[in-house]
Amino acid sequence: MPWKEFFIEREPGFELVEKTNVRKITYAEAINETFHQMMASDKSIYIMGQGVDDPLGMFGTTSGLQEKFGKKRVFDTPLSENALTGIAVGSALSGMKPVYIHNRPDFLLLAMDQIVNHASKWNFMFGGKRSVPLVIMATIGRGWGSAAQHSQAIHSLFMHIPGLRLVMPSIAYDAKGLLITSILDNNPVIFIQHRGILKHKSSVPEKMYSIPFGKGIIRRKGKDVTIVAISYMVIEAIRAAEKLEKEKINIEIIDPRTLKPLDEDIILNSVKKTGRLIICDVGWKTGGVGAEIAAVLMEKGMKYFKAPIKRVSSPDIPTPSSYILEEKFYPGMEEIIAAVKEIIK
Amino acid sequence: MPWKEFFIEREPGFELVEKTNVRKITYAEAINETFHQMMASDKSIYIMGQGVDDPLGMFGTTSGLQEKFGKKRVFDTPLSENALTGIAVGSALSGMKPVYIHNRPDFLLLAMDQIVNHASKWNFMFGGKRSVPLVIMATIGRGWGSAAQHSQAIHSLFMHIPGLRLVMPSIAYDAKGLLITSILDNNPVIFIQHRGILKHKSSVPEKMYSIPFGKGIIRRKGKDVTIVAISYMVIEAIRAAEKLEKEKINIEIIDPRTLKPLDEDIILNSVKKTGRLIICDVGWKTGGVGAEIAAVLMEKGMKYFKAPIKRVSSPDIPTPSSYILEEKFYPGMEEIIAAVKEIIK
Amino acid sequence: MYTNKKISPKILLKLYTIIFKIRKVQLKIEELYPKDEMKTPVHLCIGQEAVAAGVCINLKKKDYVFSNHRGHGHYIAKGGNLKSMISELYCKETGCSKGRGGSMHLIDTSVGLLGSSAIVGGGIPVATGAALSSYIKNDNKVTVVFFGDGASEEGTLYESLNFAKLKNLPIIFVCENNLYSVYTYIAKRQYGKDIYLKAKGFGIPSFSVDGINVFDVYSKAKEAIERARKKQGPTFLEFKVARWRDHAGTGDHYKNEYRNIKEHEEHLKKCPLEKLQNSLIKLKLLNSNKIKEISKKLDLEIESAFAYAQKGPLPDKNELTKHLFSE
Amino acid sequence: MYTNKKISPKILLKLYTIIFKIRKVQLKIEELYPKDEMKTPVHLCIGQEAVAAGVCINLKKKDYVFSNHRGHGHYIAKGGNLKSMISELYCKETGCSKGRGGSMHLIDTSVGLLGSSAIVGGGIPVATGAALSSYIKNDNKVTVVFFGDGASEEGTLYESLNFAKLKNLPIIFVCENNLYSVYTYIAKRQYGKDIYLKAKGFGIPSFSVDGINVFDVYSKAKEAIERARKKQGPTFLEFKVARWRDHAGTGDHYKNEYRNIKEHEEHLKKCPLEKLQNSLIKLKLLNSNKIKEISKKLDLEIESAFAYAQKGPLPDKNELTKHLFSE
Ligand SMILES: Cc1ncc(C[n+]2csc(CCOP(=O)(O)OP(=O)(O)O)c2C)c(N)n1
Ligand SMILES: Cc1ncc(C[n+]2csc(CCOP(=O)(O)OP(=O)(O)O)c2C)c(N)n1
Ligand SMILES: [Mg+2]
Ligand SMILES: [Mg+2]
Repeated sequence: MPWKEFFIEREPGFELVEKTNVRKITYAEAINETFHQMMASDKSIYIMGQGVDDPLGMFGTTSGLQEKFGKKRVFDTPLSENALTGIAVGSALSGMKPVYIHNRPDFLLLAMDQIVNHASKWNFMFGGKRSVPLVIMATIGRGWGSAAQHSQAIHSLFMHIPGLRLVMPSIAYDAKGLLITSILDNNPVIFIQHRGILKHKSSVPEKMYSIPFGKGIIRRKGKDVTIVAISYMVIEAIRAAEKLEKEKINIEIIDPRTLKPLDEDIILNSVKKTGRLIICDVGWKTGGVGAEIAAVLMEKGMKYFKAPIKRVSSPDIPTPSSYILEEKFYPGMEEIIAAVKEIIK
Repeated sequence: MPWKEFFIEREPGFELVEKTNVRKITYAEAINETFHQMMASDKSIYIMGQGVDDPLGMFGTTSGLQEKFGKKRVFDTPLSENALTGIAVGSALSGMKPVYIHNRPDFLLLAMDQIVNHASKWNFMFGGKRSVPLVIMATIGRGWGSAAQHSQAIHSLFMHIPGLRLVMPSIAYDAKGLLITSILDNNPVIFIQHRGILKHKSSVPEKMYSIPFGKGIIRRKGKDVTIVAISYMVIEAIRAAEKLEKEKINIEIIDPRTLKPLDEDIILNSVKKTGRLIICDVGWKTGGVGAEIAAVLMEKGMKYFKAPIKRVSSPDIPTPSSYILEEKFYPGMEEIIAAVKEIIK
Repeated sequence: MYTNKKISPKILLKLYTIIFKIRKVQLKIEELYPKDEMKTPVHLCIGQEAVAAGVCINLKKKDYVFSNHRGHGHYIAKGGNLKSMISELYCKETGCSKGRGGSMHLIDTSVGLLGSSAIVGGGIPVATGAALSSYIKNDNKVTVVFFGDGASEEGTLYESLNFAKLKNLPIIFVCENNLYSVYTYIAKRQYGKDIYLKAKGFGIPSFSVDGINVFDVYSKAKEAIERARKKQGPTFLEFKVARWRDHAGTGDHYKNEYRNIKEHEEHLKKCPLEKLQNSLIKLKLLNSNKIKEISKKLDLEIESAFAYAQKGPLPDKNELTKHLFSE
Repeated sequence: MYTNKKISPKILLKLYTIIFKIRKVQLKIEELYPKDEMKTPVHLCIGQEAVAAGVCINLKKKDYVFSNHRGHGHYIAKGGNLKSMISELYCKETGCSKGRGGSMHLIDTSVGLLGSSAIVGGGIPVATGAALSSYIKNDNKVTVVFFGDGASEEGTLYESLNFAKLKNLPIIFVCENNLYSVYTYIAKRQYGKDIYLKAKGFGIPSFSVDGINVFDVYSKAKEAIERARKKQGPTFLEFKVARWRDHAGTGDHYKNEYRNIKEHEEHLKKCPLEKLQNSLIKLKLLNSNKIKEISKKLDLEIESAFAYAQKGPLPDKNELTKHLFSE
């Protein structure tokens, strides 16, 4: 299916980080490299998931791992998402550092019991006696009529659950640094990727480095409007900003990189300057991460706002399959531009 | 266990609705009566759940039903929450109107796949060809060391899911009217009760009546501060208001009754008057329904706000078991009073 | 030669026509898919046609069928409207799901197809619920649910088996064991190759059946459906089949990387359509003229369905949020 | 008389002491619970003590045990610290879970008890994961997971059985079939009373054992644990027991409403402690003096644990959010 092509087309024609001499690799390659490096450095790390050793290697992110680290540390699994999550939890309690990879977040809904009732609570519920160092990964699907059960962006559900980290890097550099932090962390981490960015390249150092949780980054400096863009929406926001620049509208783009914990300060500081905030998410609007970001920012910095916060997200409906409806379902550059124009009115 | 006594003690000493000649019954009795009336009126309604026919009759809400309507229409179930939800969905697709009752919302986490991937999407995903008239009920547990896995208030997760209704009545009168609406509705409804109010009495007409979704109600008129209180928090908010009245602080209390759809107008109209909003929820703060209410109100009525919105909710941690920690974990009258005093500063 | 004296010539020819139709529709999709006009993932069931045909022919129109992501065959075998199905693949408003579902979400309520879930194992409890309706209403309907070997790893199957047996529901659990879940061989996911044994532990009559041999499929399904109709409870049928194509899309691009090629070649020799055709020729129920006649008739029907689909209207953008709720 | 020549006197006496201890602790809780000082739901295992004792005595200290909401017996049998357990019931900072978990969440990592889940069936995959650790690390540990008949209705059990068999993990699935889930008799939830048959379908050696007879419990568990230790894979043991008390709390207040009283009275006649005691008296391993001596020693230990718990400090209110994350 032409998913991959579809998204390559959309690769932005610009650098997302400062130009450096560092080699450029794709997001998927960065993840793959990180796995190789981390697994070599720590024998307690293992990786499992449906298809991690198959010809597609989970979009390439797991390629070569089983050959290198063997079938005990890299293995395909049965289709038993809830039990496998529990199995990951139990192995984490007994000294391992599991990375459990899912093709799509939709399947995490089968594992909510183990994620929410178990993984997120074990450390607290037992007074800190045993923690759960566990990374759960999934890649948001999009397009080509994948429809309601194969293209959900349900990360917002995890925003509400105490005891979880929620990590959503948008570029290869962050993907590597945050994956390292996630694996090193002693707690359950939900690590959400997006199909639309897995093939995008950016400069990624070969050495291992860690990006702290709760540290957003300014992807683009500006003074008129602050855009908080999540995951793939960073790409759309940058495109919108470039267009708006021509109209002398100057956008600041913040990529929070992790939603839980959330870098409230970086957003607040930007809003102090711009007085205007638009939050662009890849999921549904109502009750989404955008609601929490809006609420907390208003709590902390209401006086800085010159206009109400806007949310650019998908409408509150299941993903439709027909491309004509998909087009409208997924907000992008144009919706962002429209929101900017409204907010500066 | 002394849960019940614990909560009876807390029954407010005041009428929640206008004084009438109508008899007063408890919330649980109102639910029970509604089931009896609805099942008698429509043969396609059936009720299932763990313990619906046991001596405790789901807090009394299901008492006498099996005797009256037989074992085919009222039955206990195996402990298979995900499949049973799917079974409810399938029966709804083929002409039945299932009501699936859970003891606690914690167990809904096992059924997220069927609730979110199936029930909420079927009508849309098949272009309206078959709908899912299904009511899922659960009662939030609280206190007596029930701890992390037996006292969660996870209704906020459902706020985010398109295709669901989210209903949380706080008094017997609304419980009856909204349960009738929920059963009559052609779509999946999450109906959340709270242990702290099941024994509270209020005036409930014997005849059947329906309360529309998306219609909040002003529980108490006031002019200084608007409090949106959800479920059991209505009780705490009223107590706070009565105390504050003595200090000449005049509180308006709005009970949204349904969170999805949400009656944004009733809140907005109140804020137009008071300029101040506090949202009191029974669940965790971050990413909770309070975030959405805050976000949407700010979107629609920022100019009316004289102070930032405040949220009174549980801190972002699993429920601790020790009573000394529980006390602090559950916000109540005192926390609401403190929030009011801050917001009017 | 496969045969079975108890099956009437009329039914044999009907089975042949259905299997032929499913095959032809699949091949047509495969032929046109590279044009990128059917913008939805397709999961072809080439090689597995005899299961859908042999099971569904025993059902009445009012009986229920639930399907999964690989659902074209089930849809056709139960008598679903072909134009609506192809239109759904073309993402049209005229599709059976009005362009909201795509290939993985087929429905035709007029023939008892109440939908298909693309969550592996997700359709099993839903189907069990339809059977529960029949039990409560006593409406004498039978429900069939189709799922793959992968679905037998999901807990919902066992929860559903337990409930179906407990209530003695009129349902047939049909597992199409094609040995693969995407690119993963069954031995990497389960111990042993016999899935029906797991259902047996729940007290449910359970059988392993050659899913290439439509005579066997037909007979076992007939028994099971009759039992269900007589209120004798659920049955579990495991059909051993092979997936001839890639998991999704067309061809079998990665076959050298994920398949045991030798085993696969053995499977490719056992074509359900060919086997049946040869048997019917030997039984003198078919000859080359008759075959051509059937083939032509099917081609016409299929071509007209594709033409209908291609020229059908797309959904109206302004109706994006329609169907979220039912009134 | 129950007996088994292969069990040494030393072990028999140890088993007796453990069962006696579990019983006594339960009775003490039952005695003091009405004072409302243990503000946490308790699920007594009176009548089921032989299972915990007979299984755990075969384990090494390093071996893992996972428990459920009815976990007091498992905790004691595995050698968990009694003071910490009782303190947890009293909601104290000195509790095994620092007053964060309560009776349903007991842990003692020093003896391999890695926790207990109060979500029915929730502990099963978690335990399977600990066994996976042993498989990956090759650390020669064995994992035991205890759960009830109700848990055998949750899909996680079957998903876990499949995985455990697939990877040949060193785990024993111990199902304590006490016929009830809360007030619901097993016949209202499952077909048949034999749960082990369901596990058998997964290719796992599975047995039904009288859970009142500690000799049988001991022997079957020993075999299973030895098999696991020798990397011969998982075993499923169903122990037929009876719950003597209410689902939660003390006494059995609603028994006339939910129990088959006749069946229940039969069960009450079969006391695991009494049976064992009588056997040991006949074997001349016990006499009334020795019994008194053991009893007294246990009483002292238990009283001191309760005293310790009662005077321990409550958690610090200001540490409410502590332990949310591990550093
Ligand atoms: C719960 C869930 N997990 C994973 C997937 C991804 N997935 C889609 S189809 C499929 C293969 C399922 O194999 P099987 O059940 O044997 O059916 P087959 O494709 O062989 O017909 C998988 C893993 C899914 N859709 N749902
Ligand atoms: C998933 C889930 N569903 C329901 C419950 C409520 N519940 C708590 S204990 C229990 C009884 C379980 O019965 P069983 O597994 O036989 O254990 P027993 O209590 O008999 O030891 C139930 C239904 C729960 N804790 N978790
Ligand atoms: Mg398969
Ligand atoms: Mg039990």
